[in-house]
Amino acid sequence: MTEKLIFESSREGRRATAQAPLRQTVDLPDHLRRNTPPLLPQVSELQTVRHFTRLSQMNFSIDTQVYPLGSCTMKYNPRACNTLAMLPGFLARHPLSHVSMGQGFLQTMHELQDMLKEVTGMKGVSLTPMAGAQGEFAGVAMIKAYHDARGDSHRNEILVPDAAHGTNPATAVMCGCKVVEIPTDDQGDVDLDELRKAVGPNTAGIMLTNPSTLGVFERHIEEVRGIVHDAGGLLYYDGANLNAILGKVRPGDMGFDVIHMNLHKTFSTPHGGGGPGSGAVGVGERLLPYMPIPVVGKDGDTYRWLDEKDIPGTIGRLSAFMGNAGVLLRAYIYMRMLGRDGMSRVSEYATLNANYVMVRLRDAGFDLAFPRRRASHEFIVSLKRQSRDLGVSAMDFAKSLLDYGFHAPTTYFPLLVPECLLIEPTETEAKEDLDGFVEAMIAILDESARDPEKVKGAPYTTPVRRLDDVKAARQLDLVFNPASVDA
Amino acid sequence: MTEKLIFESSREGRRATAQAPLRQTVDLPDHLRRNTPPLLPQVSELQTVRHFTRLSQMNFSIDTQVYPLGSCTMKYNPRACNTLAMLPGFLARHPLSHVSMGQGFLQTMHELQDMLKEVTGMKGVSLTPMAGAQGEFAGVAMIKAYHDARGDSHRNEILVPDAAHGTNPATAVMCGCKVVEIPTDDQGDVDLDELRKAVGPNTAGIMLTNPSTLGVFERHIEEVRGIVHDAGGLLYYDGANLNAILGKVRPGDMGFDVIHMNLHKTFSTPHGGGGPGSGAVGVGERLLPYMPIPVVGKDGDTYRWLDEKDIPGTIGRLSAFMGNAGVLLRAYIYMRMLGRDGMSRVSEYATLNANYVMVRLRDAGFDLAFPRRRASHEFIVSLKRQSRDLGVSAMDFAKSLLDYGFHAPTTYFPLLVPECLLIEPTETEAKEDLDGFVEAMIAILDESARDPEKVKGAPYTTPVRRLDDVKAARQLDLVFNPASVDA
Amino acid sequence: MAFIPHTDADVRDMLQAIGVDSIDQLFDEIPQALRVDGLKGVPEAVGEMEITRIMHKRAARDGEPLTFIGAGAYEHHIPAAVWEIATRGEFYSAYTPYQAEASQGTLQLIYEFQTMMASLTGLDVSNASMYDGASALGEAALMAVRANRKSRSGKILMPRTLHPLYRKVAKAVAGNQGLEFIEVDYDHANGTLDLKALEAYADEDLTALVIPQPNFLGRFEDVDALTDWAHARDAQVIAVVNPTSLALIKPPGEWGEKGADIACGEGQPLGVPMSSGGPFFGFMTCRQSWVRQMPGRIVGRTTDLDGRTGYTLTLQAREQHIRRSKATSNICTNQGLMVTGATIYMSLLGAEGLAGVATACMNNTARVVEVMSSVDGVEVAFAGGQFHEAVLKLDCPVAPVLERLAAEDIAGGLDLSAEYPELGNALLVCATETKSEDDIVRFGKAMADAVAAVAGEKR
Amino acid sequence: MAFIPHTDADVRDMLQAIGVDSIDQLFDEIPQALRVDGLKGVPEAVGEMEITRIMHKRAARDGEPLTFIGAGAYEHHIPAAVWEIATRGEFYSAYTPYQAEASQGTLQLIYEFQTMMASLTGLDVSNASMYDGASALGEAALMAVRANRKSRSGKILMPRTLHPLYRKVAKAVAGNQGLEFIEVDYDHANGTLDLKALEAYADEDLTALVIPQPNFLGRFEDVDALTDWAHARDAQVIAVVNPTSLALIKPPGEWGEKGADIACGEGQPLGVPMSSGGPFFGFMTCRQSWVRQMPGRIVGRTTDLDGRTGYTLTLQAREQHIRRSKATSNICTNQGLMVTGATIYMSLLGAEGLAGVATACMNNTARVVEVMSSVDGVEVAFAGGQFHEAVLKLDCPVAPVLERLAAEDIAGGLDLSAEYPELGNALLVCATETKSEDDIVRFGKAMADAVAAVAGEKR
Ligand SMILES: Cc1ncc(COP(=O)(O)O)c(C=O)c1O
Ligand SMILES: Cc1ncc(COP(=O)(O)O)c(C=O)c1O
Repeated sequence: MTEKLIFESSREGRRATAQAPLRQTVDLPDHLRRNTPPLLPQVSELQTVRHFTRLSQMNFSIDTQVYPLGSCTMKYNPRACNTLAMLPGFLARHPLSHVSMGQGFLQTMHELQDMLKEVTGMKGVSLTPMAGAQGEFAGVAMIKAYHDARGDSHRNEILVPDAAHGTNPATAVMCGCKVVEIPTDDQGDVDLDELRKAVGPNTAGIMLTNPSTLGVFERHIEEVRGIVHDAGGLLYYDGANLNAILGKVRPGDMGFDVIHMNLHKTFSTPHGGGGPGSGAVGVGERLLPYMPIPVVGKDGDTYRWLDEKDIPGTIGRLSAFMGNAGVLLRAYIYMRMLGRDGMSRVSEYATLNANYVMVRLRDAGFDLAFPRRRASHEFIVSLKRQSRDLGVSAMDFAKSLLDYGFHAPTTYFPLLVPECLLIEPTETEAKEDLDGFVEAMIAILDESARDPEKVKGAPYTTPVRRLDDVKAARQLDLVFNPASVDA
Repeated sequence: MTEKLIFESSREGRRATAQAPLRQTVDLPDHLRRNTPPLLPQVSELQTVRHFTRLSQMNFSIDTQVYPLGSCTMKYNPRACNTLAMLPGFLARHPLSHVSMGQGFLQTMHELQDMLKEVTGMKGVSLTPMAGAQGEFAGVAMIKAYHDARGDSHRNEILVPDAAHGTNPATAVMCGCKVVEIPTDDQGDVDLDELRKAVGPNTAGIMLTNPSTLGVFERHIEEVRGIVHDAGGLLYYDGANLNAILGKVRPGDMGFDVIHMNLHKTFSTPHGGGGPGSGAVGVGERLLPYMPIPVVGKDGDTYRWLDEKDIPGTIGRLSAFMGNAGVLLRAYIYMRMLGRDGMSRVSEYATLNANYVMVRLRDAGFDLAFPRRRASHEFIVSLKRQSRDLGVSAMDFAKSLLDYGFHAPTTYFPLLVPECLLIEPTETEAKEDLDGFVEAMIAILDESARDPEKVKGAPYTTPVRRLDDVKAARQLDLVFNPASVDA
Repeated sequence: MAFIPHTDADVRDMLQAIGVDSIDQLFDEIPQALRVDGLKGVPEAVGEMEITRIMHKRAARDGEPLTFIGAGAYEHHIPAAVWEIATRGEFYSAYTPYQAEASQGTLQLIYEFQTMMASLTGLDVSNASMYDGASALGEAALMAVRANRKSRSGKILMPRTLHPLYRKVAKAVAGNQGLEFIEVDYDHANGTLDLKALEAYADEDLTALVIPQPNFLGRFEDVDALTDWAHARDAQVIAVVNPTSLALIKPPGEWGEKGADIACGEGQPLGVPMSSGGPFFGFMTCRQSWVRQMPGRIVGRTTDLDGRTGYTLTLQAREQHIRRSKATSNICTNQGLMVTGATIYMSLLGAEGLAGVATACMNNTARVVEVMSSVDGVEVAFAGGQFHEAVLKLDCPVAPVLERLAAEDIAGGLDLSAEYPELGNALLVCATETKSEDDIVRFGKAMADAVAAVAGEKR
Repeated sequence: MAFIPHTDADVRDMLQAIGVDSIDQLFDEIPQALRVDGLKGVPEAVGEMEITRIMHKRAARDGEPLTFIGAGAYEHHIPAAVWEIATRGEFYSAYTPYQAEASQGTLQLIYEFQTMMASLTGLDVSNASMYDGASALGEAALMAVRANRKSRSGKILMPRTLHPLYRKVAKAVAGNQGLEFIEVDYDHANGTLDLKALEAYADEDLTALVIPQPNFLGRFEDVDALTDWAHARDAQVIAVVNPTSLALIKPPGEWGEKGADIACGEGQPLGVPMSSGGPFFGFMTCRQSWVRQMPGRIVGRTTDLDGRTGYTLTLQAREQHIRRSKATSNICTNQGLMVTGATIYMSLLGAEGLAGVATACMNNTARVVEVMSSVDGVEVAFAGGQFHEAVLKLDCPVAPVLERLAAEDIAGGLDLSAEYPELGNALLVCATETKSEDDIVRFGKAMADAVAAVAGEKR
């Protein structure tokens, strides 16, 4: 199954007439006018509906497949979160309309801030960052602002464990900092000796994911905190893995000064094929004066925006309005449906599922990256041995899984484990589906021994077979050129 | 791609907990209580969403394929009709609530009645029938009531051309009438001589589809009217094919006394995989006193229900409330978007598309059932010759088309044309898609000559291959029995 | 041209291929005298933007009142997933699954639906839906006539505790085929069918007895005794049941010694919005032995050429498109999409969830009864249990009370005074699981005010 | 357990397989002292039914006002098909298309999006989205620094006719990397950037000039002259444009002799609801030569093992997950689903439809200007053309006027008095194609009343 480009269904003069007013004349000087119309397809409404419906069917998704993509928390996105966030009253609200016209919305945001404070153990929350990476940006910018305000402008080194997500070092640089990489020890914890060596008078802070992207809980978190705080640095918590510890341990209690949360992971707002997300930030006492604006405040019974006047030290605005409001609504609805007890259950069952799949794969002969550790909500299998012995790589396993109807785990991340698969089942998958995944892995392993070429040729059942990424990068073809078809 | 039954994912104690209150205790005597719980699946919300999403992907539909199913008018169903009919205010309205709480809805229904009168040239409209067949029932019941009221209770013969849809004779019987079949002449018109012979003192009326299900317009409609009316019978118009004549000729002007409309065809309410539909009826002067209730009336500025008190001769109620209200909303929205000119364009382009495909198939060597006639919005190809010479049947063509990504036309209906395909492209298909259909037909024809066994084995690309209907009827398996799985 | 994809060039090429000069020429077989020139009475087209505004306004005008009416249409919580999935284009815009290989989604779903409905009613087989509950009863009566070879009378007993609109519809739908519907009175003191009242017909040739459970007045009939009474006289038993209640109460298949023969009813409570009364869907189930008398579509499981399991329409020889005038019914298009919604709904709730809904309904209605019994001028008609409807008796006319409640945005119940004059100023109320304690208290207050005001006016 | 499918038996079997006694034991690597026992500050769970009621109430409370504010978020008609399709589970619940073979739907759609945006802006290539228009500008500034090898200053000129919030965001996002944003004043008499004001910087090392078109005040800048001015000084040109306007007005790629280098802006007008300001999406396009400096995802067309056409993420070496601290940006998750909506929107409208929307917006705003110019105490700030926003000057404070309009359910515009004190009591208004003549007249009347009342109070 493949689908033509929509431009190939375009015909001069065709239109979905019900959708736009007829063109009137307009008062516009010639030098401002556009001469050639843009290349938007000229198609009917049915052609559009059919084209995009068919395209949608070419995707794997949570709603159709098990999707154990590590670090991404691909859990069920309750449908009510979507339909309720799309009620006409929420969609019709202009972001700059008078606060009296948005009390329903603002109340919801205020309650969300409060819930997130409780969940993280932080003192203040700003909902404005639009994804995890922007939350990281806000966090590091606040750390910088804190040091600057204390006259410590030289503090511009951000420590980042080598297992960290790519956004961590990239963020540090965007905030004008230098990155100091900290190695991981053989049990997946931060190498404390190296950390001690790395800290110093220029230390601005450390960015830590806990549990780390290696799928294990940083057991020496209290020592890490001590070392960094003693050196005058602050602790940043990358909340991408909050799903693993919800209701069990709180970043604020671990001593972190700032945290971002990927609401599109832990709080199940949909990933939308790439976004939108939300990277709300929580801060401790020290960083309260620097929070990104706007924040929602409450005066008596009235909710209102807090801005530069209320938070004069703010690192500023990260978006024209208040970030991904609609995503925040979805997270709020989800959190209310989970409730207090449901939150703890999330981490419990996510952890149960991960550990179960881990032991089953181990028992089936797969190598774990950290066989002596508990899995958090995810864990790593390394296919280094298979790659060496059978010539079948982690990528081949990933593509083969697609033929078994499973989305692949995260591949080749974290970079420090060779031929790795980072597997995160999430709490919303049922045992029999986990068993199905394990059986597929075993079947591929068997097949790799019997007929490795077959595995290397996978996938076979997807709309296209393995794509040539090298060609894609070398012979760049990034936009459709109608002339190329006529030729 | 196949999908397990949802019962096979059921596990004792599993639940989609967010969806229902926890069970409280309840005051219910033992003898009233149910002892064993019903066999509803015990599944999670994600499992449910995934199961039914996957099932949906196993369907052909207008939104994904060209669907030239004759007599069914599978045109584009505008999405706005659905979203607007599902606004909270419309969904929340109880059918028996006070009329002051439903003026928005009732106004809409009243306007719909008026538009349908204009479209059909009839004097009164009742929206209550829930599908074409129930509209037919209402129509014939009114004809009966009319004769009864005049003391003509012996008039109980309904004339039905042999090309008629199965619902026509079945309806006549449901109304306590006898069916007298009238043959069709070799040009697809009613055989007038036979009609003259058939009418008499017991004639209640005739049921006619015009254009008929043979895809041609009944050219002697005025003679037919004369013959039946002269004999004291009334004329019933089966409006399934209204799409062919919208804005060109009106049943009322042709002399029909009563008509049903398939709003789910002509006015594009979705077919929903089998329904719901709407079979609103329009009546001329003579049948106004017998309309099924309720009808929407207007007193000054207020809309209200008309019932037995207003229409004492009514044939009664056909549903507990007022039929498929939500379907009627969708039809209303569609009609408003078409508007006056858009209506005529429907029949023009539906007819253009049908005639175009007809001549292209003819030129490609297919036999038309009525080569000397214009197609209306549909037409018939007979594969009798191919069946005889190549052993490839209309059904084989139908199944083969599925492999080319086209839904099959209607097969083996009307019954009087052997090995027939009744093809109705509708006005919303683009020329290049019609060309694609023609090319697929040609390719199958070629293949039938080269490798008929291949064609007889089709389809190959659907979730299952050709199904054993005989086995289905002989070894009835109509409900799932969990015990059968354990065994 | 709204929804029409043709370009001028397309039209030109197509006309040329056909060999005509204009589209108009394609209509040349229609007698000229009959042709009309457009439809002037239809308004000009509006774009989607304008119709969106119009419909938003009308829907907002009708609002979302606090509803305490049941009487055949029930406000239940419908999980968002139900219609999000059911309105996916592949379900929504498909036809009846005539081409089974291209319709396995719909077909398998119907097979699952049939399984659920059969089990819910305790009977063997189910069809794929009828138009609504009331017309399903009409069809069930016709089916009983076909199935009951021992009776030739076509006489069907229908208690007055059956929904008045159902009684009317059954007569309209089945009355033309010589059936005789006989209405049997009930015990005015407790709102259920009186076995004694039946005795008047004990010696007649009866085709069937209709038993509503719970009945229209919210009461539970003595279904075991009634069923056995009918069977003892070779009459068939047609159960008219509320599917929500069946999570909790004894299913028709277990009534009396042998169980009911046919069960039917309104499927709307299973995830279908009230939506001014439709589209809803009727369900019908029966014993295996009478499956060939069933009206409507039926799906069966079978295998394909490769031996794989698949689903297909079966027993089509009962249907109009094959059997024409000898078909079991004229039904063709049914209420497929509603069945899709209901199947998703039942899957999301499960037996336990549906039982939770049913108990909440019962308890909330009991609470309304409790609150109302302390309102001046309001009395509860029948002592003892009810499912989720109850009859109140007012000491003033009902219509003006309902009008006052409507002004408070409360749909306060159904006026029974015309259909049940023997009950006086009677009002049928219903509280489903959607009603909170606050709602019920608000209803009670509003009722007290309305009754006081109307009674005051009268004086 | 909401959303958790485990049965007791499942848990038992799984714990046994793992070899622990309880789920709690799985957390034994977390230092005991840090453990919390639940989250008491979070409310108890509510079911979907309860949260549905809560959210319906809150949404109804905020209502659907008559909106005449633009200022970066525009109310347009959005075809129903857009979000019906974009929220299909397969789009909605998929991740970033890392596994290309399992994500062809999303990938092909992004390729189509890139094509549309590149063409709309008249540039060569597009990325797959940024967070929003304002942050996209920040990223564009950083990109200009990377791309402009001739400039070492990091100085970016930003006219005050650029959205004030965009200026703030650009500084917040890009300010930490040593960029210097210089605000340039405009001609207060006609609301556009004064070429003369630029001359002050004529001899400096400039990295880029930002040109908004139409500008924040609704006016058209002299983009040709400005572009040429910048290019003559080796400064790059960053266009900030409204995509709707581009159906009608000259695209950045054709500005001046050489065209703008980078275009960015807010994609929300392309089918995304206002929704309190997000999720929206930023777009960014540029010349081919600088594609390797682009931030964000980019999709390329390629072939598979069998030679079939397919789509995949490409140029990933620019991105954080490969390049880490040397990436062009830290962006990872973007606004994918909004892009899905926008691509469907642009397909449904086509070039002609989008031009229809743009002309209706221009004409409606012109009509607002006309109506307002006859209101006592209201004056139009600038003579001559505007796109779909215009500045009004009131003879009384703006805030209380807006408050009065809000009480009439009219969102009456944006108060400019704090950001543009030189304009006095200035109000920015906008009328898109969604406004009818009646709406505009109603707005005019309400404005007249509000201004009269506020002016009266003052006196
Ligand atoms: C560990 C970690 N940190 C940060 C991020 C970045 O979050 P986002 O994609 O929302 O920007 C991710 C997301 O993949 C992540 O897994
Ligand atoms: C010619 C004709 N008449 C009547 C009907 C019956 O209509 P419905 O299916 O809505 O009952 C149909 C539907 O297929 C039809 O094609």
